[in-house]
Amino acid sequence: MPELGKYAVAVYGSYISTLVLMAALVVFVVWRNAKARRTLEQIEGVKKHG
Amino acid sequence: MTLTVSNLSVARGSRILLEGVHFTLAAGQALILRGPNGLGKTTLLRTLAGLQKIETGQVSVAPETTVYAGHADGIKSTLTVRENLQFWAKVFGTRDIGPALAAFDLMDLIDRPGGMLSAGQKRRLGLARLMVTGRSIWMLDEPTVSLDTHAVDQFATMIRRHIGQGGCAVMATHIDLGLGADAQVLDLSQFRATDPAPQSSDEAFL
Amino acid sequence: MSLWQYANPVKFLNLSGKVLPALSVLTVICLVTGLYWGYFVTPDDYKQGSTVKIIYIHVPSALIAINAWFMMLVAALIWLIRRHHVSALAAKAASHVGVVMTLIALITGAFWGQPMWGTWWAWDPRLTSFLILFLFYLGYIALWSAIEDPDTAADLTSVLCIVGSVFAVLSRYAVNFWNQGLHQGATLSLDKEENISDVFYFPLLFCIAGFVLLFLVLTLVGTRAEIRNRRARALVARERG
Amino acid sequence: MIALLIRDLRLALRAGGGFGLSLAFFLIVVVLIPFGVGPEMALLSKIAPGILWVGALLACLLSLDRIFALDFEDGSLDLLATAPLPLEGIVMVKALAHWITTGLPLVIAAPFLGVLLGLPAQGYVWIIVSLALGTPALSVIGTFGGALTVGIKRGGLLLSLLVLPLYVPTLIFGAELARRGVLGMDTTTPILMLGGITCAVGALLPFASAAVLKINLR
Repeated sequence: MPELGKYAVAVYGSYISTLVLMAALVVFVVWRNAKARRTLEQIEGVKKHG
Repeated sequence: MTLTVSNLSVARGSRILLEGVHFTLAAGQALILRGPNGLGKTTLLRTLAGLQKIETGQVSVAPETTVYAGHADGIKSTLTVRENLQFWAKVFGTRDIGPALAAFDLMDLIDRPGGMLSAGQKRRLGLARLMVTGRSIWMLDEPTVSLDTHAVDQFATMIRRHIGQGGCAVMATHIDLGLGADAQVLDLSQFRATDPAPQSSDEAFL
Repeated sequence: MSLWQYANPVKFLNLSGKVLPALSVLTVICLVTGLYWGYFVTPDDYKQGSTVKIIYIHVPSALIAINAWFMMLVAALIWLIRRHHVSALAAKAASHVGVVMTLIALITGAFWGQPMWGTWWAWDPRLTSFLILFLFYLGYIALWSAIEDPDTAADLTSVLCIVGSVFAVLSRYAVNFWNQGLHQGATLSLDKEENISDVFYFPLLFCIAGFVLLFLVLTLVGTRAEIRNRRARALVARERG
Repeated sequence: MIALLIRDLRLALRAGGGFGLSLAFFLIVVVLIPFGVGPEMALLSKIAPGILWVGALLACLLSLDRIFALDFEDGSLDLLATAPLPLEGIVMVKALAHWITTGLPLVIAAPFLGVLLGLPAQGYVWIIVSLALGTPALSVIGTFGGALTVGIKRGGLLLSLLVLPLYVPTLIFGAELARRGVLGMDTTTPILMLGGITCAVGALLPFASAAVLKINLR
């Protein structure tokens, strides 16, 4: 690990908050897509049987 | 002045309600739309009045010659009957509100604020508005709601006079106005969209 | 063959489905390389010390924040002029990525500003402009979610996006006039010689590429979700009829 | 058009029209600020132009949702849209009526509230000038916001969220003009910018407002 010196708070803070936000964004987008896919498959499945 | 509608489809939200609607209305005629609730009578009238998009088909009439009266009368509760009516007269570039007031017995109420009117009086004022617009084709959505028999008679007289002067009226109503041969009746059930096709904008996704 | 054929939702789904796996892998490679290189390999700056490492997320996220809005503007114009549904939905998907990127740029900026300028926040023109951009994103997203009819929502948000863009530029100018700030000039520019040194430059390029790719991937996935939602809606409408 | 203007003004003046409400709101905001920041006249007179501008802006915001919502609810908007008036004209008249009933009273009231904040003597003219020049832009932008949210139930909060970022340039130049005027600095740039914004917004935004209104009515 590189030595961050007196600026550790700033660098860690930036990276951690970025990772958290980015992870949240990715999870949100992927989850939304998965939900949409499930809903759609359900509807299309219903249509095929009915 | 004729109103020709051919192969018209109308939609509410993302659903087509009526398709292939066609009729011709000559000057001095009235058309009465019939059909169960939710069929699309209001949507058709709004489309004819130019308030909603035409999905497909043609309407031969310019929106500048039509006037629409819907469920809401657009009456301001803090303005008096006279002010309400005079406003619309000015907007449509006409002057005389006397005949319109007389036709619906509104003379006695002339200085009463709109908020103090009963539902039937409001409706009478809303119908009187049609007369001050000076336009020839009237689109009326359930015009007789909350009118008593006397007021319905007044309304029928007004319609008769209007079409007698060469005007047209398209209205959705279940009441027989005694218009006789001047009125066609159109049952809209025959135009109910058979394939419950989605609005054209949804098609891209199917 | 025209580019516009991919404006067809089904074709778009097929094509984006094919491209996405490779694009995702490339995104991860770029991001990991750039961030590892930047974080572990590069030395500290002689003036700014280790805080220079923040540049690898601050600059790319700020870049995306602005360009996502720009993309939304183009998409809005395409929707209003050519009525391609994918365009409007892509703008919606991009706004979700854009708002988070704006937030990241603001937060990393605050973390960087604290040791360098001695304050978490300053009403500096650049910072203020980004804050205003953030508000524009919020309004845009709120308007999308407030309107039920998808086409009406697309129309209204597109107009808002165009009007908002004009006002965003105006705000930028106004804010510049209002306060000459602390923030340094643009880090990367094509016409200036005194860019940052190569040591920081190359990992930064990787990070920018990674962020751009990430934006693309997330926007594509988001657009796919929107298309699926619209399709589900259209099918339900047809079933009910 | 004139008939519509007269009607809107009359509606605003009659009971329930909300006329005077924003004026009272403006008063309260200005009175509350000293409670928040302390009674030091030196500080208050320094921030007085800013307070007056932010107060005027908030008071203006308060009445925006009435511009179209009332007409939309009682059906008049449908009837107006089918009347022989261009929608752009309707929008402009609505903005003008809003300015006359909200903006103009704020401009007139601002100097009196300036007394409460210890506004320096040379500042009164500039407060009036900057508000008179800037509030029309606030009304026009607000009308756009109102047209955008007319079909949305409980759209008031959303309206604020959409309109406030659009208010930023006007606020900056308006408050800057007043501030510079108070300090006796050169006011050319902000006065030109503020006037420019008002003219440009008044000339172009009604088209956007009419377009979104049309979308919302269909």
